[in-house]
Amino acid sequence: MSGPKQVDLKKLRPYGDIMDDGTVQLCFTLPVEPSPEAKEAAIQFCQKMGFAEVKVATMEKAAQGFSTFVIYGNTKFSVDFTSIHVVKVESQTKPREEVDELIRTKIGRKLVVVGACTGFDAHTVGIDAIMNMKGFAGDYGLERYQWLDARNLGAQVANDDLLQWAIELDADAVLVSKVVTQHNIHIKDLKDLMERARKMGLMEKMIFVSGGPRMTHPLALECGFDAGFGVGTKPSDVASYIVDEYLKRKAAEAKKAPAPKASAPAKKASAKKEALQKKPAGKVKGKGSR
Amino acid sequence: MSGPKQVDLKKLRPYGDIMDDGTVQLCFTLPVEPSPEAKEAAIQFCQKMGFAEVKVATMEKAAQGFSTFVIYGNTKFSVDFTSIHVVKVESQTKPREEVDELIRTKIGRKLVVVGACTGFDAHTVGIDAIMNMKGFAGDYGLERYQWLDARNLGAQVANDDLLQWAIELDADAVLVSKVVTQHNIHIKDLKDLMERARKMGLMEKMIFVSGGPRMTHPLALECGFDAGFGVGTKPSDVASYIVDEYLKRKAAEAKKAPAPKASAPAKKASAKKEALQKKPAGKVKGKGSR
Amino acid sequence: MAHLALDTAKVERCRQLAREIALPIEGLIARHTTIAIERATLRLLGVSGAVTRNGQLYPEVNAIIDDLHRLKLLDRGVLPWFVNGLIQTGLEPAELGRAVATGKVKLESLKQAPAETVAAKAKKLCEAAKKNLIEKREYRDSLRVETKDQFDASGKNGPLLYVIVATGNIFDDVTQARAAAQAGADSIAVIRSTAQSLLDYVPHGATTEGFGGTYATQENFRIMREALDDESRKLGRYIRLTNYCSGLCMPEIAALGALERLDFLLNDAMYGILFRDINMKRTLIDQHFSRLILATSRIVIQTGEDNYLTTADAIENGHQVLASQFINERFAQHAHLTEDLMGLGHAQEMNPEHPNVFLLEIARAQMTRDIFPKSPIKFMPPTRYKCGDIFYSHLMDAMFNFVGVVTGQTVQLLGMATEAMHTPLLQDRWMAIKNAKYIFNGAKDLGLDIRFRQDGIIEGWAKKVLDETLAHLEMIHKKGLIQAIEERAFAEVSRTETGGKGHDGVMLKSPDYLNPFFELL
Amino acid sequence: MAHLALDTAKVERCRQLAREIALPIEGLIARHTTIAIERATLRLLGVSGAVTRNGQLYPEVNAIIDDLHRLKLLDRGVLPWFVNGLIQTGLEPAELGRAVATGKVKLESLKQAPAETVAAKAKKLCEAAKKNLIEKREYRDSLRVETKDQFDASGKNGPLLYVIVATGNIFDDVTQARAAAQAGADSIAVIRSTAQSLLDYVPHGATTEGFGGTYATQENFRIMREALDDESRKLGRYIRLTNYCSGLCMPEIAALGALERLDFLLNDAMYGILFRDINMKRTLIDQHFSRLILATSRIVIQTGEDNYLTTADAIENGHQVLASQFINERFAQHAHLTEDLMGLGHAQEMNPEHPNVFLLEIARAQMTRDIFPKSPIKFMPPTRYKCGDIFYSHLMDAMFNFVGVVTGQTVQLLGMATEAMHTPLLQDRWMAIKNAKYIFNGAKDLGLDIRFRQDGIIEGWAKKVLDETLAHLEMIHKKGLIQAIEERAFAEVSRTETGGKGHDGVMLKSPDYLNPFFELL
Ligand code: B12
Ligand code: B12
Ligand SMILES: Cc1ncc(COP(=O)(O)O)c(C=O)c1O
Ligand SMILES: Cc1ncc(COP(=O)(O)O)c(C=O)c1O
Repeated sequence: MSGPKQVDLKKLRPYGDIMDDGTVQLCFTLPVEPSPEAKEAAIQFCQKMGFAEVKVATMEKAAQGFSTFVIYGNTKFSVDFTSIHVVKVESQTKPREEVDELIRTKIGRKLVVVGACTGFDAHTVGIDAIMNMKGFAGDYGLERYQWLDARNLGAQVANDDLLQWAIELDADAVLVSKVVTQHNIHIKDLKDLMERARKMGLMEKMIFVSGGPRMTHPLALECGFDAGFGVGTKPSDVASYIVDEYLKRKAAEAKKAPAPKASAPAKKASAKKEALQKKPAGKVKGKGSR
Repeated sequence: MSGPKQVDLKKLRPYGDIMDDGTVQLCFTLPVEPSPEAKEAAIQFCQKMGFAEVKVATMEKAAQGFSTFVIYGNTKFSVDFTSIHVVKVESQTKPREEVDELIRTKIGRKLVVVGACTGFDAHTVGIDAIMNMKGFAGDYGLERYQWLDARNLGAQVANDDLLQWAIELDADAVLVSKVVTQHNIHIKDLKDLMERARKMGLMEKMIFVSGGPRMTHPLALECGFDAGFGVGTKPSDVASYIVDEYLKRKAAEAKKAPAPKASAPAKKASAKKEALQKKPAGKVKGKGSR
Repeated sequence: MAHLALDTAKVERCRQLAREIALPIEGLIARHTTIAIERATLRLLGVSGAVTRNGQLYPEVNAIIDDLHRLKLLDRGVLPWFVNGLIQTGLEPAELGRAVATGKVKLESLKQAPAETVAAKAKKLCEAAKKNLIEKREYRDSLRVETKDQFDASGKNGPLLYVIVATGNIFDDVTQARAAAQAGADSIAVIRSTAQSLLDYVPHGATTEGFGGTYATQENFRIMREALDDESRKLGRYIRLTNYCSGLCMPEIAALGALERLDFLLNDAMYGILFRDINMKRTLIDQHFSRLILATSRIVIQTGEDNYLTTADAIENGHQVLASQFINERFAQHAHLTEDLMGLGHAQEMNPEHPNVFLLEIARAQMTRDIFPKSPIKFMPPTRYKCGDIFYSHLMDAMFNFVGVVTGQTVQLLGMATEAMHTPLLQDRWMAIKNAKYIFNGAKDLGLDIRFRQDGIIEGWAKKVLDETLAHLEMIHKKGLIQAIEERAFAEVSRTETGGKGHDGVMLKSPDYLNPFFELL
Repeated sequence: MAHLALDTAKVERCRQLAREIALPIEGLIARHTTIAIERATLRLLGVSGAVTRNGQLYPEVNAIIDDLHRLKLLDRGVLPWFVNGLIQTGLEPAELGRAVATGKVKLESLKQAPAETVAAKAKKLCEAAKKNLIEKREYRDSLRVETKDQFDASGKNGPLLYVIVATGNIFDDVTQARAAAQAGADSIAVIRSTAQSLLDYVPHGATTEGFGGTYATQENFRIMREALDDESRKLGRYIRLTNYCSGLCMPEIAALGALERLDFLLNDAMYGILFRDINMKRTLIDQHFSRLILATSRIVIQTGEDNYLTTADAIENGHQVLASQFINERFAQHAHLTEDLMGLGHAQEMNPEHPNVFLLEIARAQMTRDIFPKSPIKFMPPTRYKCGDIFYSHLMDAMFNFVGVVTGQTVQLLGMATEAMHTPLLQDRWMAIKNAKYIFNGAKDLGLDIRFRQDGIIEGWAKKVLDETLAHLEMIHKKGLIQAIEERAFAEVSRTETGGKGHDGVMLKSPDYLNPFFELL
């Protein structure tokens, strides 16, 4: 009679119209004709998944030998929300100006970022959204950053070519986009890339970042990357991460050997220049890039 | 490389786009703000239900403190379709003429059927669909049957009143419709009705049939009814069942005591007549009935 | 807005017929009162408590009226007795109410003050009560101004998003209502518990049990309105509150709605008769007094013609809806309700598989808009053909939203994808609101950008329905409303003058009947 | 159908410009051949086998052409060598193809028959090949008659329901295709495996592996068509088959599609250039020969302008789509394709949250219909703004279906609620078909029943886009197509004349180039 039941975070359950009712909607197809038995099979199947009060909203004949079900059930499971810990990209997103300022003052030279959509994957819109001037959702792309030298190689770039370019341009960060995920092709390709990178000993030299609609930071780590970004990522998220990670690494290095730091910038600069000469026009003119 | 994988009925699993991929779509709401932790909670929750490869299609802010998820997962469960047995109403649906003919020849008097939507439930359309002339989906209602005397008491009829009418009209079958099912009110009401019927010793005398969108034959049995009908039921299904069940019972009786049978019809007929006089107009004029 | 070329003479004739059909009923209304009217009168004076009778909370107003009714003393109305009681005991209305309900005071056995004295005091009390109603109304209106309310009765600013909550528990309802408001809902209707309309009293206090809905009580109204006031301010958007008036307590719920600042009340001159088998006279007499109150508080009524199409076929019976709307309109005028308070109801309930069904629905919705241009029309969603396939059901709602915005309906009661399953879940409502926002925005000015082909399918259907409506009203006019209803004029339902619930609560007023509200409201 | 008041003079001017823009390209086409054209030529003669090269199946036609190309002998075309080979060895084309591919015969080192003899035999062979194509076509047409095919290129009978299958496994594709047909689909498109268009050969045999789609192979075509023939007869409804032509093997896929009785082929004069970075000349030259084949087999081409809107904003770039359609139309005419074979493509890809977005989409779809009245227009669904909320996504498809039926589009590629997630599941497709059937039936004749307000939002938008298109074509005309593409005339993509894949497969024809198909088709 007092207020409504409050959420118990130690036993978090789905909410239908009353706290803890555990209501879940499901839709799936069974490869059998619609029949009372098919309906019963669907119910038993839901019971195995731990649903009580399985309500079959409908059983439809999707085609010969196929029944599609819409079902509502009340789950008996709950999760302890208080004990959930998610690994996140360790970086605070900052405005473009701030990132540029950080690089100017703390690094003193442009950071080189090479990006591509790899393998057979022809989806450039994602990587373009991050790298091209235009950017995404009103957030300017990396090419717009004064202190970033961003190179978008476009799509369908072989892993080897990407790494070759990363070396020639003496990249500080490598961005990889994967959009097609059928049969987990994205995971295969990403792991393959990092395998090669490891063999070439680029892991320490460069920051490897992957992204795509199905990408998550944990998945990226699992594939050997340093970070991963998913749906709705903004260029500034990526730029901020790159500079933070770069500085973190430098700091760590510094502890070990503070000597060689000084010369670095010079070397970089020149190395990059040459590379740009070598870089064939066709490449930079890749779909959607500047 | 040969044909596509065939269904394994001993291990029936949901079909997405390849046999046995076990794909299921889910939608539910968690009473927490959208956040990486909320998403993780949703994933863990799906894992508890036995899903592998949980893909969160979206996490939406439905309101302050509520996140709604659309998720695709691949279940690890399967059911043995070959071992499924469903209790079904034991009756073959026959055309109206046939049912009338059966009653005329085998019973020789009209069967009396009393129906209502009980309790606070005001939904008459369902019971009307079964009983009124007009019928449902092109199938004429029980009132149209020459050899049925169908009485539709309308909706919001108290269990006691219904039974009183059944007795006064000396009913052979009692039809009960329940449409509102919130908090399982339908089950409570149905069990209560059968409890009273049992006390009054009507169980053997009459055939009790329940129906409604959430009704199933097994559920009806559980509530003490003889049969239950759900979505899409046609009047002829019900009429056929009633006559079959009536004949089955008579046959069983016959075995025991073939004596009193003869007089029965006569008694019935008269009893009914009186009742009709008693029956107040208002009642029969119940919503939607003729 | 694309308008239909309708024969205005025919429309005028329909209105004329409705006036004449209502006339005898208006006489009947003038001659009678009901126990519900008398209870409402006491509530307006401030009698709001409840006493416990066999374990249950029972309203004081019922206790008081029951006794007087049993003693056949109500044909003069409750006021002669109650006001005399105030004079004799010197108590305040609330105090006297409690005293009588608890049996401490017997109104009938008190000594009688002169009729004039009683009448004078009664008038003073009723005037004060009216003043109170007007203050509530003004407070509500000031909140609307504070939140820059965009509502326009004629639908200029696009359909209002209206959703229902129906958990059965007022506190869960509040959770759902706030969530809906945050998602974009403009109005929240708290569905009543199954068959409350058949109770001859209004339950008391906050309730947490109910089937298919939540009990309509003064406290539940207050709790919900308080929550919506809060959300309105937070969101900077005025959120309306709706409840259900029709039923055996029509006048009382109107009074409580007025006291608790409701914005809409489902209030139909015939719904109780047709759908709850409530006695005809009782309903017709009650609806009038209830509407007098609503007119004073400027609460929008919403009529229930949409219900006709849940039982009768929507393609064949469009004319019944329109005919009924003309009659409801007439009864509303009779109770001083202005057009902008007449939320006439209709619905999109045609078989979704009927060829060109959207054209027919557009025709029906557009003609409703054109015939009642100033009415805050209430457009109800598909329900009858809703099925367990929630994805398909969701599309039916999208096309309903489309018809609503293209034809400029005022209030769009959003359909739910799970209509065939359960009362809405939080996520169902969220989804429905997203649906409406998408369609309303995308088709914003489409109605203005198109014209209907002359004598096309749409215009042809509108003409047909108008002709059938005229014929239907002529028939009702010939037979008289009561006879017509007995012969199934609406929703294939038959009712009789003396049949149905609550008939014994109807009384002929005696010459010395006293109730100043009839003049004041 | 409600038609738009468009300035026909401007439309005529656009066509004029397209003709002039295409002229220099047509010269270039006349002067060149490509390895793909020569391979297609051999395929038409019956060379269809494959040999194993480092563990992989490699088409005989590639083996043959590769060698001649390496030896720089292809400027005369493959026929002088191959036909001479037939004369010298007395083998049948298929036998010789195998012999050469397996190295048993070296075409370049055989003794030479007189040119006339070779030319005469070549002509005979090509005529036989053409006859074969025509027989296939007639068989297909007879099946359409047998199943009372209702298809009307101009869209009279309402949009055709077109769905994709894309499991990667041809046998699973068949399961999905049959299911879709049973649910109501009229045409099945087997999406090609990711980037097959970049392979300079056509994979061989039935395939069960592919990403985002299934390889386009002659055997896969046959398997699917066989299944659809069966379903067509069972359902008494002709089910069409679609595949993808554009890419490095454009002429060959056209040949295979013709041999296996496909009904639609995605075939665009510029898609390969813009979306697959295939060399310009290569694409432009290939598309012409491929279309000559399709014209003979009367297979409907479907162009890819819809893709522009998946990368460039649909609200801003409508004119690019229309301009490109005029150019595709011109190249199609040049290859003898009749209007009823020109399935020009466009899409509903505007931001769903843009105010009045449906009005703008109606304007775009209607003007496409009005400007290309006889074209079996291919209308593509929302994809770019599709999101993980499948319920919302399902509504976007409903409104897409609505625009399609109201504006009389011919081919409606059904959107999928799960577009943002995965290639369609069986249930996704079933749901999408139910969606389309509901909307198409309910709004069947709405297009005929409404008129657009003069100078309203819809007409205004159509005028605006037409003006921008005219300006865009003027610009392209001034710069020339090649330069214009380099400067991002379409889809914000820049390509160069010599850049891109497959440039080395282009050859100047020598004076003694021989290929009778250029005259025969
Ligand atoms: C546009 C599009 C195309 C265009 C691509 C044009 C182009 N140049 O990119 C065209 C038409 C060419 C195309 C073709 C195909 N496509 Co496509 N396409 C899409 C579509 C509609 C939109 C993708 C998109 O542009 N999203 C917008 C961008 C901005 O979002 P995003 O990619 O997620 O990127 C954001 C984040 O992920 C992140 N991010 C992305 N990359 C990176 C990289 C880094 C380093 C970081 C930090 C962040 C980051 O930041 C971005 C901004 O927030 C999707 C469906 C959908 N609505 O998602 C299908 C889709 C991706 N396509 C698909 C497929 C299968 C294909 C095809 C194989 C055939 C087909 N079914 O269409 C072909 C062949 C393509 C090939 N060879 O790979 C499937 C993939 C299925 C799967 N999960 O495997 C999808 C999901 C459609 C479907 N349901 O079938 N496609
Ligand atoms: C029409 C309708 C109404 C009408 C009823 C008019 C009338 N005289 O019947 C009105 C508008 C009055 C109404 C009111 C209410 N309704 Co109502 N209503 C519906 C609606 C839209 C359709 C029901 C219907 O007519 N179906 C058509 C018939 C033919 O189908 P059927 O009942 O399933 O019957 C078939 C079978 O079940 C079977 N059958 C049924 N009975 C029997 C009996 C026997 C013996 C046999 C053999 C077979 C059988 O045969 C029939 C033919 O095949 C449903 C939603 C929906 N689409 O289902 C909501 C619905 C049933 N209503 C509902 C509710 C809650 C109410 C209200 C309480 C408030 C509200 N939310 O609207 C009020 C109060 C009613 C009350 N006191 O009980 C809920 C019930 C939720 C739940 N599961 O508990 C529903 C599901 C809507 C919702 N989602 O909120 N309602
Ligand atoms: C006018 C009107 N009043 C009241 C109601 C609700 O009545 P009850 O509480 O009896 O369900 C409705 C429901 O549709 C209605 O339309
Ligand atoms: C005209 C055209 N051709 C071909 C394709 C498919 O090309 P690919 O196989 O390269 O994805 C498309 C896809 O949209 C197209 O529009």
